[in-house]
Amino acid sequence: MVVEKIAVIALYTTIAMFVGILFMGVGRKIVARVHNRVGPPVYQGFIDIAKLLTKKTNISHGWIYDLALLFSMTGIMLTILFLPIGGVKLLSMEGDAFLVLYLLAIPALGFALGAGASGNPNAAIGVMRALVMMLSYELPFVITLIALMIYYDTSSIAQIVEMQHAKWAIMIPPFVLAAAVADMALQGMLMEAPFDIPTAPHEIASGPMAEFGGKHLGALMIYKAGTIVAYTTLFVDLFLGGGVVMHDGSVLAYLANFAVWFILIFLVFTLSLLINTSFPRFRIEQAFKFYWKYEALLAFISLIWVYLMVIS
Amino acid sequence: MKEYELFIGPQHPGVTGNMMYHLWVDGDIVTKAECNVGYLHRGFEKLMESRGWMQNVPLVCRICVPEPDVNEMAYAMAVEQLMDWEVPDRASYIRVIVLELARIAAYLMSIGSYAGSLGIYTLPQWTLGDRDYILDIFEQLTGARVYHIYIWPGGVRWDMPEGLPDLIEKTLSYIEKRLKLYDDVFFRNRVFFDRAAGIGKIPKNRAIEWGVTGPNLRACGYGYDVRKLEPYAAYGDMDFEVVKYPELGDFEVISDGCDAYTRIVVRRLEIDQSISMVRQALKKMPEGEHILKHPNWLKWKAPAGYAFSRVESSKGEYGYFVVSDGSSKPVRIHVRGPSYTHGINVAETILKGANIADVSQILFSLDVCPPDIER
Amino acid sequence: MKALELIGKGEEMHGRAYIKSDKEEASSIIKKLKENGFDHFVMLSCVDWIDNNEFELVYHLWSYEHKEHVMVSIILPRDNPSMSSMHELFPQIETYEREIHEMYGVDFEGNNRLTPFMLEGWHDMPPMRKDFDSKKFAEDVFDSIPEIKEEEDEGI
Amino acid sequence: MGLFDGDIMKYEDWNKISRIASRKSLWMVHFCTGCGAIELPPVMTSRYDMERFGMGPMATPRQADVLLITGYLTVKTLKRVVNVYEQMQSPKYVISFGSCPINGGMYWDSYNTVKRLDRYLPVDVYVGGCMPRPEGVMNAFLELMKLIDEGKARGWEKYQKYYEQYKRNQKMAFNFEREKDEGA
Repeated sequence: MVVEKIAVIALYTTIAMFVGILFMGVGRKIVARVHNRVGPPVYQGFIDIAKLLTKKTNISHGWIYDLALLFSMTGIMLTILFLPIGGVKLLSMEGDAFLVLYLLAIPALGFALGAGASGNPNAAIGVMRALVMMLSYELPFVITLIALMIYYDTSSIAQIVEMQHAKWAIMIPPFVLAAAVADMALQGMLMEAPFDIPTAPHEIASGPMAEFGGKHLGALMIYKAGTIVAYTTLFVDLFLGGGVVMHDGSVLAYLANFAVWFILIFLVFTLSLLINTSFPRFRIEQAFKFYWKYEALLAFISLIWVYLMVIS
Repeated sequence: MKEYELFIGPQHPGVTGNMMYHLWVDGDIVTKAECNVGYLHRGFEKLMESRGWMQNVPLVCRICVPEPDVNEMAYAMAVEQLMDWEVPDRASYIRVIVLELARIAAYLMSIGSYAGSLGIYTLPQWTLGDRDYILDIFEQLTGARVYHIYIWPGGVRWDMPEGLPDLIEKTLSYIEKRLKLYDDVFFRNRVFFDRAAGIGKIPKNRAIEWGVTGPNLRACGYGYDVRKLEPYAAYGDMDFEVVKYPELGDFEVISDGCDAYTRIVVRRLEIDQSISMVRQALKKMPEGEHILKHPNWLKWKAPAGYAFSRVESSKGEYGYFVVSDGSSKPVRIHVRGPSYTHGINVAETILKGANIADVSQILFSLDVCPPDIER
Repeated sequence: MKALELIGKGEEMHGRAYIKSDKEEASSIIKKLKENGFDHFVMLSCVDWIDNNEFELVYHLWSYEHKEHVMVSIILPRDNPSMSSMHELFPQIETYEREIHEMYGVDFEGNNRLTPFMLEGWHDMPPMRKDFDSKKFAEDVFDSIPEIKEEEDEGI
Repeated sequence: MGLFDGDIMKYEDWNKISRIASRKSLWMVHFCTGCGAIELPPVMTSRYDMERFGMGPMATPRQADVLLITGYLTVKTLKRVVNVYEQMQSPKYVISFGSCPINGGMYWDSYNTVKRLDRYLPVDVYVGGCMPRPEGVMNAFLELMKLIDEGKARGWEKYQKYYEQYKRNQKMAFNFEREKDEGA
């Protein structure tokens, strides 16, 4: 039983990483189409990572720098395991919504640790910006999450997914507002414009990544691929019913749910890319103001609205 | 965080070419900036002293890479002043067409790279792709994409080929169509307003004293343009209004001028102006000779004297100071690049107190081009 | 021309006013021109007249008001040339003075930023002087650098 | 180290995978060393689009594989270029643009430009012309990909092997006067 469970977990993390790396290539292709270009092949992400991992030299900046990447990678994998993918529960339990919130902070912290160890002033600025960004987008995101938890009366993401069988959360009026807020928070989590502040190449030479190269950068890209899957899946689980369309537990249902999940995270990711291609980037204090002023206000309105719906 | 030092460049995407800014930063605020140039110093002025009057023509265009024709024009004008030549009318009109097309190309590039510095990579991709169609015109007219060596002392190298006016018209209407798209994506973008308004202000009362010229000066509200002040080529016959700060056409006036936003919008409006000027020049162009007869290039001697010529480029005012002692080689050619003041003294002063997030934005909005600082 | 009237001397040259001045008088002339509308400092250039053994500094000013260009010229001896700095009048003169200090070896008193500007680790004579032979220098320095000797085997 | 010694996979095969991957994903340093940089934007943007072949600009040398010497190099820039080159992680490649790095080009008698780049850095591919056209630039990239595929782009190995000679030449260019005094 345990062996089986481990095998399934290994399978799912592999699939998640695979999908993430594929999405990196697809994303570049989509962006290229907006730019009027042909763009790289969709499997470009795999080639890039293969190249980086087969680089001959490897410059390290001490053991914190090396371990920090593992730290991030573990964080993001754990996050994926606590999120139902296509309705399949891996490590779900009661109260995992809070756990996921904590887990989401780990990769960013690991990233910050590694970048800080590299000793580049650009990286230091980038890390500071990344931490401020995290602080900014978490407030509106947590409020929307609380709204969901109040409405569905549970603190388990898997249960939230299950309760959306009849009707996706986004079909309920207050959650349209909440989904919009969460989507902008997602934009910040994925570090896409207008919130690609921590890695702005023109300002701080790609920030935390400034000193990463070779195998370290390859590992970083895998981690980045993981974040794409984790964050989009979180959004799909919370607002789009986790992509579950059939509930009879058959193999067909399993495959169908998986396919729908894939399509949904792809759509969410595409939306974020399209926003990315049509906005310049904010300054960090503007981003902070945006999240804590407008976004938090909207999130609060949806929270009160949900509360009124629940008590009436 | 306590005060630390930051080097922007020479290998850095946030600087407008091969140059370096040494910043002292306190938290996010720049407390002191120092410009370090010389990475592109090829000693042009020295090389020109050992070459003949005609041999210098291919050298001068290398001084400004994004818009080489202004250099050819300024050098040709200075030599014409020394030789006391009157350029044929047709050549003057062709010169206007070439200069204005080069200006459009340079503005497209500078707007694109400015947008890139703000993080919207869609716009540079579009503008640089569209700029290539103008380079196609140049290729048909002059045979080269970047360095044309087309404007010679005494006229232009050869006459305009047949059918080129149609191609120019086609390209211009295409670019006009595309400009609308740029406006929607970038020039009416809320985030752009938030980022650019009030950033990198040049104090209005000191702008002239600091030697600010070109679109940067016009963004401060002074309607000074060399094309109007000292009309060269056929600019005297052209009908145009100088774009300056409060009159920004369709675009919103969201700040009190002198800032990055106004500088970029002025550049955007001058593309429209250049398009209309190319059309006028095509319409008014007379028939006739395209170049005066040159003396033998190897024995060409220019009369002794001091000549100064100035032209308006997309970056500001270009000046050529040419000294001749009556021999076949110049004694001294000194080039006044617009970036010389913008990139060093103005940038060093206005970067003080800026946020590091805005440093590259300010540099791109000043349109600093290092080759003309260092030469 | 307005500038010639204002200063009371000089000549017209290819449509530009050309005023000959000297070291002491120059700064008062430029100050006077600045106060009377010549408020755009175009550039400061230096000409090496090696046959007369002198440098000529040329201050270019432009007036947006009168639409007129004026050159103020100063002759300096070629040995130990020095001039007083005018960066209080126009801040960007500082940069021009730095360049001329580096390229011609002219000293500007009062300018405390005469640090290396474009060249780095330059030990030879200032390169823009006429007696500096750029071609010979290039041959001496860059052609003397040997090629990389490669061994025959292609094991690498 | 079983994977590399031939227990699982032959060293040659491993190298081949590495070459196939790096051929299709060449990242270049964002460093405009000279006027040739003006023809790079058209190559990277929508008209010619080098991203089709997996190429893209990178902000820092650590992340990049290809160093483009876009045109003439002044002595002052050469110092930075050597720094950037040494920061890059091998395998790394150098492409030189235009005629100036080949033999000095039109700056053959300038006192401040380096005349022959191959005496200071190992160059894999040269593009001739002033300016090289975007087609020429693209051709150079494709040529480099071919060389990598055949295992012939070994400039970085050459740099390691003849490191003393390269360093000596660089030093001679940087401190010419001092060197001359010591020699005399």
